[in-house]
Amino acid sequence: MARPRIAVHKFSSCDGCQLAFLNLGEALLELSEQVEILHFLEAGMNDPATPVDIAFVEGSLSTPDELERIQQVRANSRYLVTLGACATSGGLQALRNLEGRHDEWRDAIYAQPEYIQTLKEVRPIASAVKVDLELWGCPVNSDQVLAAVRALLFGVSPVDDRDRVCLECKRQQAVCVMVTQGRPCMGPVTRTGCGALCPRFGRDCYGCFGPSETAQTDTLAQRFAGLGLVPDAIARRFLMINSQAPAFLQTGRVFFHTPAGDQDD
Amino acid sequence: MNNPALPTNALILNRIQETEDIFTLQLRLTDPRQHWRLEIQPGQFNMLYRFGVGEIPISFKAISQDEAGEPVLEHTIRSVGRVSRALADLKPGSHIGLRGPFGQGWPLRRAEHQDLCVVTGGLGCAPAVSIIEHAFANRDRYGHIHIIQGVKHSADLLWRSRYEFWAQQPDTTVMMAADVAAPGWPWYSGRVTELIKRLPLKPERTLVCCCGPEPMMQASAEQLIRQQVPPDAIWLSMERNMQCASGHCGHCQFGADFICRDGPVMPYPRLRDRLGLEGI
Amino acid sequence: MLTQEQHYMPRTGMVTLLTELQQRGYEVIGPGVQDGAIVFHPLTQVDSLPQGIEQTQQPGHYRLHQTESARYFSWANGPQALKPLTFAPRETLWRSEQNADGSLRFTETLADRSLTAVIGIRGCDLAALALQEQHFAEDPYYRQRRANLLLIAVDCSHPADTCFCASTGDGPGADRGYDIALTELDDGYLVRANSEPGKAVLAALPLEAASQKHLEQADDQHRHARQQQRQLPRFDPERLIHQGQSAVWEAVADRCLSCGNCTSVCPSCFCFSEQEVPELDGQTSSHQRQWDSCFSEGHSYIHGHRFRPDTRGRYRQWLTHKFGSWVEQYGRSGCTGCGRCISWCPVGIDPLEILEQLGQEGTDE
Amino acid sequence: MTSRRIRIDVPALTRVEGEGSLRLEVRDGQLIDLGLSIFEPPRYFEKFLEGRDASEVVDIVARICGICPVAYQISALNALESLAGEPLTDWARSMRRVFYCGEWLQSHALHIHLLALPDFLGFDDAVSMAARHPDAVKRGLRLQGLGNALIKLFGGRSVHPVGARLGGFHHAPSPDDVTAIVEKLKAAQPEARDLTHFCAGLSLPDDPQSFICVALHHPDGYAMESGDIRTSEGLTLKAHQFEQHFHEHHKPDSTALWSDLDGQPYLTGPLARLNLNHAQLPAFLQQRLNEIGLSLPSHNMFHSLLARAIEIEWVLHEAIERLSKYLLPPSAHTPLTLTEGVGYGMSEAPRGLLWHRYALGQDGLIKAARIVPPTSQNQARIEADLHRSLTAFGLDQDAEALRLRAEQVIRNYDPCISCATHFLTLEKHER
Ligand SMILES: Cc1cc2nc3c(=O)[nH]c(=O)nc-3n(C[C@H](O)[C@H](O)[C@H](O)COP(=O)(O)OP(=O)(O)OC[C@H]3O[C@@H](n4cnc5c(N)ncnc54)[C@H](O)[C@@H]3O)c2cc1C
Ligand code: SF4
Ligand code: SF4
Ligand code: SF4
Repeated sequence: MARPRIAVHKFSSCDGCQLAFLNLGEALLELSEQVEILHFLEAGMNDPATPVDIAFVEGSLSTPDELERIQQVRANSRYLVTLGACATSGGLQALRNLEGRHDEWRDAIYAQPEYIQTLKEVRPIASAVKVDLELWGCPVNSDQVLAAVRALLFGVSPVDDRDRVCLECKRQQAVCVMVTQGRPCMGPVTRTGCGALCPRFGRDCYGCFGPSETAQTDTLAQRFAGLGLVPDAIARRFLMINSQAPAFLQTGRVFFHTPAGDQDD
Repeated sequence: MNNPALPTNALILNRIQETEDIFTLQLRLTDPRQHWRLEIQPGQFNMLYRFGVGEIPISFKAISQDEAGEPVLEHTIRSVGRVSRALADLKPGSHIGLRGPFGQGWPLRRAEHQDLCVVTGGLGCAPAVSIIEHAFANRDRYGHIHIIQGVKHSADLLWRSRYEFWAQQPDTTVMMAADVAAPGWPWYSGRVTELIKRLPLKPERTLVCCCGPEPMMQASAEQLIRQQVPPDAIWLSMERNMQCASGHCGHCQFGADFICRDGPVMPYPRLRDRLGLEGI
Repeated sequence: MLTQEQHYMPRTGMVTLLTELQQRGYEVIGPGVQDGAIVFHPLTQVDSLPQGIEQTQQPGHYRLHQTESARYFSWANGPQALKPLTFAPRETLWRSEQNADGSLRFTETLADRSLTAVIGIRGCDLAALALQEQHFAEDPYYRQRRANLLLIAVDCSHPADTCFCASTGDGPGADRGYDIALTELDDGYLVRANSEPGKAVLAALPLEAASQKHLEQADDQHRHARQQQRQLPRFDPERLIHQGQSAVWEAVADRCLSCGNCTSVCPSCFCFSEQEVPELDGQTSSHQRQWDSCFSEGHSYIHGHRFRPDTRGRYRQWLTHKFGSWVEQYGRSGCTGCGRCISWCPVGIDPLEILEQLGQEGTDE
Repeated sequence: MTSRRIRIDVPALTRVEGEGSLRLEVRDGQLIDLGLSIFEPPRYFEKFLEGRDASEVVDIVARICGICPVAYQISALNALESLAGEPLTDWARSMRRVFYCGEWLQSHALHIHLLALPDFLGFDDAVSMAARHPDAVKRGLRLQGLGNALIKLFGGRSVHPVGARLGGFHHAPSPDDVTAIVEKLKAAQPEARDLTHFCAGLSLPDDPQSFICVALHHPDGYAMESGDIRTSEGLTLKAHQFEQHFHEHHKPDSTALWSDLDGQPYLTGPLARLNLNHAQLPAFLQQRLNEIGLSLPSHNMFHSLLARAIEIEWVLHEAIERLSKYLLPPSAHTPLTLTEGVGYGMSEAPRGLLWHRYALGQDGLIKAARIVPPTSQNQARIEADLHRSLTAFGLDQDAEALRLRAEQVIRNYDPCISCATHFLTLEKHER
């Protein structure tokens, strides 16, 4: 059987999700026996226009050029997988969408703003092309990526685990930081996948895997208020790594730039 | 102790495409020590496992025999999601895992020498096929066979040829109802309960096997009771998410019952006051 | 309540108890302080017991305090009971392997659990273990883990404000299901054994006859521990499931996060889901199970439908099962009064309040 | 020599982190155009740091670069903690250094094996190289994995770790976990030694050139997570003096800024560090330098590869030293009170100096931020190097050979282009 052909493309990002491949250790060599990696700049493969079975896309769309390039990627791939928060929800850099002050920022920053070609808003990949599978996480981890590759090799879609971090937190037997320390933990509304890292390290989850199923964000926001967070601090909890994910955006906006007192709690 | 969680290997002897998305697998349990698993009854089910992908509950359909007289286990599957599609991709000669039999089947003993009334609804109902096949295979043990099938839209009727075939059999009534019927639909358009009203039932000697969406089963049962069928002669096949199939994982709870262990086939009186409760 | 013969052991006897257990080949698990909670972990020295630690528990709130007391067990409980030891949060059930001809070989992977002694469990935990025992009676994975456990209970002398075991009949003392039980007093312990292995360990301990003074102290302490603030309210277990239209569910759904912490910390909750974890080479695969919760979407999912899409339905499923249908399934409610679901709910929902409101309402019909 | 004109466009550089492109034009034996351009889109980090709580900075800046998130976290913490009255505990300081060792180890091992070695051994990429040199590649992947494990010990994961916080760490690793990793680090020491010899055995181009070196220096040991700036010209600077000597300009054909030291290009990174601080290496590494015949300071940029190998040996040694004496602290962090003001902080990222500045308001929120990463600092040096290296290599070589050599030269700097964008906000604050 011919090995499936894969490509890893980079858009606006920190390169961290690609490391889910490069940090595989010896499994990287095993992976390269199972699949044929045709395009992956950081690993040295350069053939962006070649047709592949699976294209992994890291990063969000933030320039007109990227908008064009993603069309080409889509056209050349049978199955398109977004890799991480940037590609899936816009990522941290999509915070700039909130202020709506892109032009102002750009003009303030660059001596020759005419050379700077950026979109007014940072967009997730799915806003431009059809995405077959979304891998959440900032960053995605190697287990997620391997599970996805393995499932695709079997010819099935990977399991989409939308459970919340709290479930995994208890499976890991971590002690709840909200209950014992009053920390504003995002675990109750955040998708599992990291193994409940933050609570295991004695700190609150900051939502880097995006919203879980039935994310009770408004309820949690009220709880944060009860823990003493002022509205803007509540907003910052939701408007962080996955600020553009609808469930987080909606609740975050309610509290965003609201002076304390304006918000009934 | 025998571990109910551990599957055994099954060879796919044959794969029959029944409709566009329904297929039947004919299986051989390759380990003879596992042949006790063939003591499976209509209404019971097995967990079928596709290597590396997962397991799903699938009703027993029939046991047939190959040329050598060896038992062949049949399951009919509709490919809808992850695991069922992965099973659909397999070809004869492939292997799957299988564990079971699980659950309570149709009350076959009790049904003997009675009329059978099989009421099904929705997109094809596998547990009902097994009892119908069983009844035709042991035709002399049963009286009249009524088969009623209801669908939302006439285009939803799967396996039409099968119903047409049954309709030709002696001492058999087959009736179809579609809530919405396209032109040319030869059968009734309306609700299943309306069809039940028209059935020439002999309530005192009829055993009802019902399978389909819960509201439809509930309405049918109530209609049958109105037609004097004793409540305990009405049996329903229930469906819930199942992971372990052995009454442990909690997913198939229905009030105080585990559908996988106490069902899937259960008498109506046991279910009556819980059917229709939202979220149960 | 205390039926077995009572002996007295000075506080220093704990060292002997620990050594004796270790010498008999037990891995000892005991309470300790970790990340601000009482957590069970391997216990290699008596020093790491939570000496003088007391706690405050309230809905959604759990804090430890250091006191001068020399006691090791002056707290009620932590987030875990025995559950993680007998019903692992995640474990592999079997592995499958593809043979050269494509056929599959299945291997069961029972945990290879060595002898384990657990010190410091409570009456409510033992009662919950008995419930799990009923549920998992036929489950080889549970059986394997349970078989090698030696249970050393300690009567609860400092119930938390969230406890109500007295009203469920499962505490604060340890009445049954243990191998050894201790009553902690100011200067030592009353000790009793309830099984052959328990008696064998006792024989090696520095025991004295219990004095009248010790017995009276224990009685006083026990009476005091029974004065718990919370009590299981009156409600009709059979009716619960028929109270679906109650406004109570709507109200609790507004506060509940659907996070499932209540079910995870509940010592009797047993739901799990299964998952397949294939190796990258595609030749072998593990089939695992892990704790699940009726608060998750997947719990009620079947293809194309979710029976409980929202928090309202999920909360109702939990409460009506735990306090209602459980009675029919296992002859008693699934609640042993430990109060964990109250403390460890991040938003501090108290199921007893919900039950009380329901108890005052009629059914839908 | 016949006159010819070649034009090489390498629209996408491979085996660098992030994306950039190189353009060079040779006419009649003269290099008439050379441009390294960076098309990494700006992500405006410094802007959306504004208004964030000081405690959030560490999780935000990690996302600037997936390759060296620890460096970003440490530089930011240094800057913000400079505004606190309370000192960090010795434990926290020491463990920050070990945490950072993990990042150097993973980044250097990744660079050597996955990015640089294919050039020297004649492969397109490490995967195809692995078929011929499986042991070397596996050794590299193991060392990289060990670096990741060290980061995970303190941060839970190696990319965007979650363990660092103002005042120390959120969590102290258990002594058992520490002991386990010390064993692994020790086991890796012979492998690291072999790696150094392996790299020294490669036929590296011998192509000396003059350049200014810039690195942190600390009197107590090889500088990593703290120290003052030193230059090979003899300058010593504190973090707050950085802007007096280092300046950046915007090049129109790129989204990056070029940085210079008083008008001069300069080098930052492993070779600069080794050149300036080699005297502080432990004796066994001094001996190693002798064994491989590396005399310092070196002006052969290709010795960057050796510098990385030496630093790998050094971080293993350093981490083992510190972790062998590990004791569980009463608390993993000190509660800090930050005062309003401007905090400066820097550290040595695997690829060089990383400088941060934050203005903190009374309300504990960030008012302004400026970040100058190593890649932007090396940008001018890379172009200068390309100019001379390609000329020395021979502009009459065929296009493919020129392209390969150019890429090889660039990779010496291990440019991490994704971070190269963030110093863009600078000019705003300057004007
Ligand atoms: C007792 C019983 C007998 C059944 N008999 C048959 C049969 O004979 N033929 C047939 O085609 N179908 C039958 N089904 C339905 C069949 O089990 C589902 O169609 C199948 O589980 C869908 O799995 P999937 O992975 O393809 O779908 P997905 O939608 O991808 O489902 C994902 C997972 O959810 C669970 N799940 C989803 N739907 C169901 C469901 N309906 N019941 C239980 N778990 C579910 C499974 O774990 C499944 O793997 C039966 C169901 C039950 C409960
Ligand atoms: S620490 Fe966070 S993730 Fe864990 S249980 Fe508490 S709220 Fe949930
Ligand atoms: S706990 Fe939350 S913030 Fe932390 S790694 Fe997991 S998803 Fe990300
Ligand atoms: S009751 Fe509390 S603990 Fe339980 S699911 Fe709701 S919010 Fe979570």
